[in-house]
Amino acid sequence: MNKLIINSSKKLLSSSLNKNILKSQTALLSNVVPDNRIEVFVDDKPVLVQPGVTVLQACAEAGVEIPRFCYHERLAIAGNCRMCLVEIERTPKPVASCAMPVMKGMKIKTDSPVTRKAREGVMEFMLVNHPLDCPVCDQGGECDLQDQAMAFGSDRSRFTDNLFSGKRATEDKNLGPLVKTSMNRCIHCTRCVRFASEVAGVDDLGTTGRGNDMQIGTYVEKLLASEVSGNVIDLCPVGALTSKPYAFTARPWELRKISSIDVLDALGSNIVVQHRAGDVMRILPRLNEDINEEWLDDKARFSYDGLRRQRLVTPMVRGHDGLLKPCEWDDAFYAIADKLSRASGSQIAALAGGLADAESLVALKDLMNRLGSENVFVEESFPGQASGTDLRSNYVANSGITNLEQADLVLLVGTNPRYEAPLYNTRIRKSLVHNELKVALIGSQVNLSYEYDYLGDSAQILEDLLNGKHEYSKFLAKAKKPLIVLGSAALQRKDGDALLNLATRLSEKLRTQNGCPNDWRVFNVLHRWASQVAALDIGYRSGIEQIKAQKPKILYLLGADEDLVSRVDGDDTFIIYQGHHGDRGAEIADVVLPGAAYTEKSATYVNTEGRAQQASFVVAPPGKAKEDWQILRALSDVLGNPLPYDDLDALRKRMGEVSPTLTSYDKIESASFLPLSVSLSQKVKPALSKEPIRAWQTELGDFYMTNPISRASLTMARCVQSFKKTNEPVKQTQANANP
Amino acid sequence: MTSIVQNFRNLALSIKQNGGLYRSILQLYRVDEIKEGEYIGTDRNGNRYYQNKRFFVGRSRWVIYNEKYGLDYDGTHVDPEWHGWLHYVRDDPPTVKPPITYKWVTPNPQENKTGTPDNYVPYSTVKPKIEAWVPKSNKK
Amino acid sequence: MSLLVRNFSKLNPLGSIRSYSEVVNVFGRRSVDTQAADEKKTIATIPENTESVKEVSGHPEVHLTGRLAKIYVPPKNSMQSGTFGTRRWRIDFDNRDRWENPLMGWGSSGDPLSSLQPEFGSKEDAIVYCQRMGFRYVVEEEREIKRRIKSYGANYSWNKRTRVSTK
Amino acid sequence: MINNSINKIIPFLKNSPSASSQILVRYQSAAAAAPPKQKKTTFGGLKDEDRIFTNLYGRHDWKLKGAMSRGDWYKTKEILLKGSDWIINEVKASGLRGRGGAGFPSGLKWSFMNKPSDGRPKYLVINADEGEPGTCKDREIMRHDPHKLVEGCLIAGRAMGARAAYIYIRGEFYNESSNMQAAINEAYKAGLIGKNACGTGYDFDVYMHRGAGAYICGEETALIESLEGKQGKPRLKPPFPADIGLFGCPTTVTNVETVAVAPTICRRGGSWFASFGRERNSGTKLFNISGHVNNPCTVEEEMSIPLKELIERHAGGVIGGWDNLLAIIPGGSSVPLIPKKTCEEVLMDFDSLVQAQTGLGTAAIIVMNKQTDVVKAIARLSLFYKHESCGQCTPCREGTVWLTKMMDRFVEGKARIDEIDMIWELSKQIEGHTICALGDAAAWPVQGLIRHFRPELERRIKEFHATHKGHVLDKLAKYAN
Repeated sequence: MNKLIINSSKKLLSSSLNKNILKSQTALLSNVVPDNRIEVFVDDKPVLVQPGVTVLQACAEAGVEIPRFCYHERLAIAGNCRMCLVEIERTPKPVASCAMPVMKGMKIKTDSPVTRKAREGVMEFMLVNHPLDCPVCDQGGECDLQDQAMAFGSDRSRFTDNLFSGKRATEDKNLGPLVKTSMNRCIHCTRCVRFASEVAGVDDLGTTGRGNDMQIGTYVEKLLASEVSGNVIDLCPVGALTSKPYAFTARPWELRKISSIDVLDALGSNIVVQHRAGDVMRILPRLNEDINEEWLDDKARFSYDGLRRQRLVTPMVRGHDGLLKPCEWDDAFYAIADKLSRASGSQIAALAGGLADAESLVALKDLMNRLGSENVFVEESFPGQASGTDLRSNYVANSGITNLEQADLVLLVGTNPRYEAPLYNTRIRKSLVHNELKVALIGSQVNLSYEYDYLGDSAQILEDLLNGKHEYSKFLAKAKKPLIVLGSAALQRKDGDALLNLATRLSEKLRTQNGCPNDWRVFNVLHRWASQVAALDIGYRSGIEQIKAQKPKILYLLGADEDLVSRVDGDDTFIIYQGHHGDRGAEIADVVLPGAAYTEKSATYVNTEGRAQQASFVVAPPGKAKEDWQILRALSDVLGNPLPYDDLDALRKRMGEVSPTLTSYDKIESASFLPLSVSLSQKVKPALSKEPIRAWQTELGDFYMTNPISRASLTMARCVQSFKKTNEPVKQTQANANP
Repeated sequence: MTSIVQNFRNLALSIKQNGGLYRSILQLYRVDEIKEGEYIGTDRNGNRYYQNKRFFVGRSRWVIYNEKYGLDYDGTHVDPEWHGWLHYVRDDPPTVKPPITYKWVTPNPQENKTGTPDNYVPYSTVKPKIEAWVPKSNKK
Repeated sequence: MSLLVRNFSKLNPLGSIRSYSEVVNVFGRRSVDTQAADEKKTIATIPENTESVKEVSGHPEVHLTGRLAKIYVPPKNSMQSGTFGTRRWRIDFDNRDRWENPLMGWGSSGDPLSSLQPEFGSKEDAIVYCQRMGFRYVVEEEREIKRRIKSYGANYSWNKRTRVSTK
Repeated sequence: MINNSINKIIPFLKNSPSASSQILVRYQSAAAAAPPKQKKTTFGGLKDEDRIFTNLYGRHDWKLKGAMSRGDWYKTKEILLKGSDWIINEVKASGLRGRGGAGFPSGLKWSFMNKPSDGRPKYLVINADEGEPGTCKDREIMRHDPHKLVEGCLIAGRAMGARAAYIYIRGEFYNESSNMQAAINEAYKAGLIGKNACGTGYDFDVYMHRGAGAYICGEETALIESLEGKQGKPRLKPPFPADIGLFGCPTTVTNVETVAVAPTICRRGGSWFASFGRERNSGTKLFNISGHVNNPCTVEEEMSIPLKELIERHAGGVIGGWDNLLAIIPGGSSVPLIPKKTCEEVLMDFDSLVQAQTGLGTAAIIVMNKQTDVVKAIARLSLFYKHESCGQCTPCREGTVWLTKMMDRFVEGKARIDEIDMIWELSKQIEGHTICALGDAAAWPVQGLIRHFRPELERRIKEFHATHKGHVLDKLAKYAN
């Protein structure tokens, strides 16, 4: 944090006045030689732009925003809404600025009478069939059509014909439980169609009919089967596509918007949590070019209703009758203290789950250490032989997410990024579409929404690739900027060590032999859980078997809900569960301590590329629940061994001591210990398993409910249901075909 | 001149009606006032009702609460049947003209329980925003 | 001594003129105006020195010292295509607890800063504001906008994957 | 036909406050700026030996043998061997302008394709999607003279170095496509096209593709989309098809008639072709005369023939005599109509018709005599454009419907006088703001009607209001303007 604080320096004058100009010099042209820029005039103001950019982009450089509906920065150009018409000198008629490339010396007039008249005319045509239902429309208040009608439309209506024939009426489509349609409002910008086919990679949406009868839809009624389908809601410039769970619950101006990050996968997508009077009403993506761009996957966007269900609102202690009973904090703490006082350090173990924040992880580890225990584990295991978790480059996505766009070959091992990290997958897809990226996959043959080379599902292939025996080796050898993405699901296998070993060695081989740039990193681990990288940074170990073997007297679960330990494993073990949802962990616990979910605490998470980010406090934890680190701090007080931090700042200072990466927010510390790791790993020769490598999730139905929050969400349950309903007949016929 | 005499006479009447000087002082302590008037009746709680038309309307009918209430008397101790007469809703007291009793009229009117452990607490009929977890094992 | 410092800073040509600092209530959104010719006009000047005004600001002490201000450029709203809101530096304070009013069910807050979102023309202005008010602050640097060079012809390219398949 | 980038030629109309100034500004194309000096002064009466389409009426054998006997495929090899530059120069010299409606000089257009190759093949696409109401010239060629088109494909393809030609034929033309396919098969069999076409060492294939009956697929980029298997929705320009066209490759889309006359031009020389018609409007042309004439026909005539003479000489005159004429749409449904007075002096060529505030279009002359309900006729055209709008871009998708609704009311007179000005403004809002020229085509007939028949519209409105006292429109009038 200290690094970020900028002291008031004296070089001040520039930025306020020249902000836009500075922006224009850096934005388009970051990696281009500035010499070939051409000059165009926007409203007689000269601007230097890269040749090939569109008139609309050139105007944006000049700080003039052209109204638009169909144009979107991240989608292909369609040019069909005609709202962006501008007059260009010496052209006979106004041109669509979104599609027109600039030419040297072009004189663009964005506010001339011709331009204004054209906009007004187009706006009138947009409105002639648009229903006047803004008061009951969910888009009202954040509607492009509203805003632009105010700014560029006419001040009176001429729709005499509405008296005689009315407006166009279109049947609403059913796109599943997430996207609500109100097709009367559609202005046929086709943004949703383009998003589905370009970004999501599902050709589900399209147009049917022609002329005024043209409709957007799915041809036949079907689920919009995409893990990123919610983004069409954002993209829709009117209220034709709105959010079904959010429908009629709030208006945008009532909502308080808090920037935060998503923790339901390991990417750490940036989000805006919008709440009203302590209720999370919806979650929207926040633009961050380095992580999620402008998108958000459906689980992150729609599982917020899980934050209101199945919550732990009060501490509980298991009574003599074997039932969990609500109680006060003191009672719960004394029950724990009572047990702890009778256990030695080695008899205590802690297990951290996938949604734990770095603050509570540090606090828990400190507490355990004070109690004399070194048994702190993470649920998600990570191979520990050779260098394992000692070297950071072994367990993060070293090349980062943005570098996917520069890569020319991606080898996915034992992962299905489409469901494990949907936005990682859209990034791969983006690169595939725009940069001719090649993708190869070892593992289950899943639908990644794009074409890839399937190498098989045997672990042996990795070894063959390393030795150059596999026929695909020649493609790997040719790649100038290859990437290897190892899924953390594959590392859960018995031969996880061997896979990690092979993948790191292959990566290092490619990096050194293919002539990659110096700062190019090949090896990536794609995690599934938001807490994993921070936990490994802090020094948590993996190995659930160890816990099971030890049979500890006291087991502290910090949000561990993945069913890895059960009552059967240690019948006399005293289990303490701290977390926010009553899920699998709370069910087996003797003491339940209610913690805070990710929207209820200011907490640090480190994403799969090793980037530390902060989730924000949005709403208060429900009932008697408290922020997790505070619970641990209070417990340590009761135990008579208080942790040395009283507030978040002190705790974060301690975090920085444990691992500086945890507090250097929004930065990726590049770790280049891979050569070292490889040299260490060569000593170990673990055996490969014959079992085929399987993906964690193979179909969309698996994607929705993966963690306590999404498992508690009704919306997610509905998604799973409608997915099953859609795919039932297919499965039956398949079953009949292959008995 | 006559008014002074009258006042003394009234005072003497009041003291007499309240049962002597000592009881009058007690009464004064309890209700801050001693008045003389026509005894109208007693309700089922033992409260006694008086009337003296010499006083202006609003002060001409009053109740002396049963002594069992001590200083904790309350407006709701007045019997509903007498309430109408006491507040000038009806001209005749229930001793003269008994009120019509309906089936729905409760035979045992309750006093105000505010401030006591039995007091009424309003409850919300709205579903709680946060749905708390109930352990599965408890449901058995 | 403090007087001297103040005078000195007044002599500083860079320090004496600051650009505007406009306080916009979150509810007081402006109308859409893409042209915004007057965008950079100075509305008011604030002195650059570190003279504290927190004593006269009227904020309760606890909300001056205990709060963390985040200075940042708001990203584009993903629901809309307009970028007007992304032109200035804004201050957000750390969020505080809100609760439902037990009588009426309205949202309540004990936080006087929750509706305050001052906007500034530059990062430095915002920093000076925080210093003068005595807020602790964090600066989130502006993110660079990455614009693709796009071409309509790519939709129909003969050998690229940008070729449009669905309409 | 609305193909061949009409918008390149016909300029955008400025939105001026008054109708009269709009008329002045209108059609100030570069072509019409300064009339060139004319060598000839009288036109028409094309002699039989100068006819290009000698089997227009199907009286002779349309197959290869008959075609060869009429001179087709004669010395095609020599023409091909002279090279693309020679062919393009001949076509340039002939002054041939595209016959699809926009009238872009063909030689110039073909020369756009002669850029050095970047590895992509080039394609010639023949627009045989003849859907313009009133037009029936291409189908005659394809049914009765298909070899003219096949040979034209080869020569035009050679001129632009195309690898193959795609003939996109309207789906409804069943007989035409059958004959066309038969002709192509014959030509393949005779070695005239295909590998080593005509023995020149030049490989050239011709494919036929039947459309599915969408008028918009006659727009060149929509046609390309349709050929690619997608919905026929026009693309924006730039990029022009000569840069990114069919399957992303350089493509030229030309009309059937343009290509079919090319072999004859090459054989008889560009100067022969240029000797017909006025300067810059040279050549012969197929005229389709329909409507209220005694003898509707398709006829090949010299360009610049006076409209009156054309009708009197070939179509047997207007029914009920010339004086019974009300108006004529001279170039297919998408151009504005002209009243009788203009019809008397106008010449049937590009420049003269532009001066008359209309266009040559496809030279489909629709004659309307005084028994026509002219408002209803134009309303029907509006309905046609409404039905055929592809729905891609806003002004056309919404505007055509609006125009149709208003025109339907104008037929009864159920409107206000000021709505005439409003529909004029609406048509201006559509025109020039759309992706393709269909928006313009929908706007122009309405504009033509208002320009020449405003009194008729006003009369109907007054009549309606006289018989419908207290109509809802009266209440509206309060709020109008």
